[in-house]
Amino acid sequence: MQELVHGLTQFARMNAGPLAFAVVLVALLPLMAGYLVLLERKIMADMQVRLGPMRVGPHGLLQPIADALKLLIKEDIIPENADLLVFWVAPATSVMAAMTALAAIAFGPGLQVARDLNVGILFVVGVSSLGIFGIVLGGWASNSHYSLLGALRSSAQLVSYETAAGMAMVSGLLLAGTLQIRGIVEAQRGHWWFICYAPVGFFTYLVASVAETNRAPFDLPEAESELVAGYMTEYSGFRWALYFLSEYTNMIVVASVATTLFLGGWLRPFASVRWLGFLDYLPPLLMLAVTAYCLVRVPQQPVAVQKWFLLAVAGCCALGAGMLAAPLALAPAKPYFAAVHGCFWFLLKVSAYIYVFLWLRFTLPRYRFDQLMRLGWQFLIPVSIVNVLGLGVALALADRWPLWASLAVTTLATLLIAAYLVRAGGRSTGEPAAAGKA
Amino acid sequence: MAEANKDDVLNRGAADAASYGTVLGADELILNMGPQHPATHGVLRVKLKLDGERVIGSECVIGYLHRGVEKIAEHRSYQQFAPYVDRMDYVAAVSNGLGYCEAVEKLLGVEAPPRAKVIRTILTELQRIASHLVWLGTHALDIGALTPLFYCFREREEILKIFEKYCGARLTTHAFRIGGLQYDAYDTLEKDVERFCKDFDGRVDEYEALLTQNRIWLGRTQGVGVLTAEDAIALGATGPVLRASGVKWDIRKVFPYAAYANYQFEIPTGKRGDTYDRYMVRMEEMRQSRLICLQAIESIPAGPILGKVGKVLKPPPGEVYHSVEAPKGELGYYIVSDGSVQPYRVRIRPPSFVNLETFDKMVRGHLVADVVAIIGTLDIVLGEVDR
Amino acid sequence: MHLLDKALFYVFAGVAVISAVLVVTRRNAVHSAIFLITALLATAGIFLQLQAEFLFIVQVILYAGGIMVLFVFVIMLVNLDVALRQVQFNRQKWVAGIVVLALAAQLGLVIWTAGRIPGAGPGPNAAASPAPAPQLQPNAEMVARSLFGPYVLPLEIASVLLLVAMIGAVVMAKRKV
Amino acid sequence: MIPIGHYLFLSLALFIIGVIGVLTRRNVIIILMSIELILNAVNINLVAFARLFGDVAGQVFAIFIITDAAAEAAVGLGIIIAFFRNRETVLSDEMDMLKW
Repeated sequence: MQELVHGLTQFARMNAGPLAFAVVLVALLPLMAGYLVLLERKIMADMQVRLGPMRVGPHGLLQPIADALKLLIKEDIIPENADLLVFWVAPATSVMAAMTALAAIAFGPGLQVARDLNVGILFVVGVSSLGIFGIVLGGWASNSHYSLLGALRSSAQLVSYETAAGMAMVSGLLLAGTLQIRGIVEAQRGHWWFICYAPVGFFTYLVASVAETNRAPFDLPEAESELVAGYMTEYSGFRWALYFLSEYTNMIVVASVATTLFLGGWLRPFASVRWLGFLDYLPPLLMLAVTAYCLVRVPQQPVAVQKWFLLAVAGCCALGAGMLAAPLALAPAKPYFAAVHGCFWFLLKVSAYIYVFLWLRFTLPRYRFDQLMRLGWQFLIPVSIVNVLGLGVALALADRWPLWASLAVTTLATLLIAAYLVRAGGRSTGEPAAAGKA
Repeated sequence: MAEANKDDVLNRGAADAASYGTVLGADELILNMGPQHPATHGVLRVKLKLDGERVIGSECVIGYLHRGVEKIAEHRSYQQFAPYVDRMDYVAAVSNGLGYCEAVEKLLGVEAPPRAKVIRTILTELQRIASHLVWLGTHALDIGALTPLFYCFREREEILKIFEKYCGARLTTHAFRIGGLQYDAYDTLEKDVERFCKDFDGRVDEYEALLTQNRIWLGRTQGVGVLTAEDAIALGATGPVLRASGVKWDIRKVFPYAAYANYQFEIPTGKRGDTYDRYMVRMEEMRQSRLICLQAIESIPAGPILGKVGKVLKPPPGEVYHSVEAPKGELGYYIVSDGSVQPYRVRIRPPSFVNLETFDKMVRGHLVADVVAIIGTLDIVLGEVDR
Repeated sequence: MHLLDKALFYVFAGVAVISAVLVVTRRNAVHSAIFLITALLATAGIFLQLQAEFLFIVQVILYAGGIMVLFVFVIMLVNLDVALRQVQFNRQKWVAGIVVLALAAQLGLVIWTAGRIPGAGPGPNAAASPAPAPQLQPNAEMVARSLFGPYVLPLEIASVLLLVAMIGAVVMAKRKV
Repeated sequence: MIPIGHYLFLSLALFIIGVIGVLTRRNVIIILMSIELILNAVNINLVAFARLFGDVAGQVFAIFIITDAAAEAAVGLGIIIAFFRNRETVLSDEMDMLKW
């Protein structure tokens, strides 16, 4: 027993950094998800000519906290004849899968909870694919038609688009030549980002990841106007909040995977170009600008509490600016440069990716289930497979031709095939009644 | 490639299973939509007979909002009943009021003065735009497009502001009186309407930019809920639902009322009678309504606003049917008078109710998701269906 | 670290065995499926502990994330409330149990004694663990090299098998054959 | 490293539980799941020996077994669906017709 305790302490001492990071991540994640929701609402409001939440805190900055409190103290309703065990386990499964996947993501060099496994990026995908059980089982356990239909739709959708996402990821992995997250990112240091080499792969991953996170226009499982709330219909209070949390965590996860694979991970733009080094000064300056903006807004706040809160926000930003500036200015902080700035760039890219998600949601109508399946199976999967084949050919040809030429040729070929598929799909959607009979 | 194949096997099976639905065709599933459902636009209850996700039969259960409007009429004087009709189609109260007032005027044998007629026309056409805006916003929302709703309500707000300035109420306006108008047009009415019309053309283009050419929107609406012209006529559909099937029938043209005879406007029609055509028809109708408004404000005749009607209305015994082209279709009032101050019987032909008859025809063979689109495209208001 | 390794193994093994027992004893097929998932994930943990990282992820993605989703799907499709109330075990259960226990005893004895027979392979009673095993790192590369090297023919046959299974499943599940 | 026997016994336990499931349960789906358990037990053996001998071949064979399990599950569940559609049962001892 003593030996075991000793072993555990040994383990803790050896992995203090990752463990601390894990604790921080788990503690911050609900907050991050909450503020992601606020951000979503704000962006949505901006696109829809309104203001969004403005009441709680300045510009509604405290809204997520109020929402979380509301959810926590809400009555927990369990439907009659629900399968209790499964009903309880399901949302937890969703969250656990999402969080475990997040643990394997590197937010910066070394900023990773899990050991950088030999199969790093696959681990993320594999574990996050387990989240599907939370959805299916939750829908089944609720003992409701809407929930079950939502759950079945959801699982079919996830499984279908996972294939496309997987194939899209393969295109990035082919270029990197490794599964290790660090290796993938570093492979993009000397080159352009992989998005330039495999634009089709990036695009297919973008579409598939939207579908995998059940976001609009693929949000059929929770299509409000049809299935009320899909698999979450019967959930309320904290358990519902868990589903919500897992959905937003999944968004962060897929955005992180895309960033790692296609957008250069934690590298700043043009990491190997020497004369663009001044870009390193951008992050602290940006943070300083936010600080200044907050300070300017302080006198305009009507209530003292809001003033203090805005000051606190300004302080946080200033602290961030300082942290970002320190490795540039102070010698003893130099070793942390990569981690701090890497984290900044990584989060920036993740935010940009998530912004595209939100943008799509507010612009596009929703697919119908059969259309969604057709898109997945008849367009996305063939295109992504052709893309992988093309990329393989391009890399094989790269010995003889310049890489850009072979890539251009194969990408063009892939796009041609994609265009053909779009036209063929258009013909088959032209007769929806016939398609419906399948 | 082995990996990919492996995935294919798994996924193929799952996808197939999903498309076969939940019950494997072993028996039919009855799904109850509503009366508390986000997409049934109020308290419509639809019992769907499903085979998997495919609808093989439907039954609309109505009456959850029944208030006995027609019966109430028998115990109110003619003027007293006027506000009640506002509460039928509550997103197009002005049109309801117009129909009722004109019906009673016909019964009395009086006519509203020209100025009243023109102002009535302006307000009714604004109301048509407002009603179509509500329809567009909610219809798009049902199909999953969030943003048009807010754009639509932005413009609707302008119209409601004009109503508010005119009569003080925004929704249930009770804007007209039997025999003409109670209030004259306020000073800047023309200017307000003109400003609205000037902006509005670009705004409709904005909605169309979001939806008309959108692949997903096309996929969700084209070929969904097809209603042939014969079916539409046989089932008594009117309004945009009928016109989208290719029948050029508009009360404003066929039996002109108010001041419509004076204005130039087109009646948009569709070809296939699907949800997309109904969408296009309504979009074009908004543009046409705007044109009518612009023509009308150019020359509002001067003169009195109330015709020769007494304080107490006692129409001679008899009966009258008068219908107007409400935003949803033909809104008819059949009023029987026994010579007393109260109508003997008022029968209302609500366009929503009649159009709802076509629902079952449209919905058969479609998926559950299309049910939502079809309810939306019918543009029903349950206050009017149930009365 | 050695001890932690051991603890991990026993935890995973315990979870796997308990879940496996629950798989075959639960009345409700959905519960069985959940426990099978748990058992599979515990096995995946053991793979990780055995330095088979690639296999670990294959187990998670394909077994737990793929095959089991299919299972859960089918269970939900054919889930009959009637099935819950029926007798869950067949008539031969006692005979079967005895036969299986005999089999277990036999196999267990073989494993137990294997170490004692000289040259018959490793066992729990083997005097010492064999020489420290060579590293299996980097695992994904090694697996890939042997999959596409010496085992490329079996790999292709496996793909054909999958193709056949795919066609078979589609034909089977079709509404009208 | 943990002695190989421990892995063997774990594998044996899972194998035996799987066999019991196959032989005694009536629900075909659970029988299929028990078969998955058996395959899984075999995988543990293969991987444990791969580690012991430092040879990756064991893992390669485990991958083939998982492939096989995928194929088996797809076809097996397809059969169950087809059967259920015709007979509305998933009990093995009611599957007593050679054709329908």
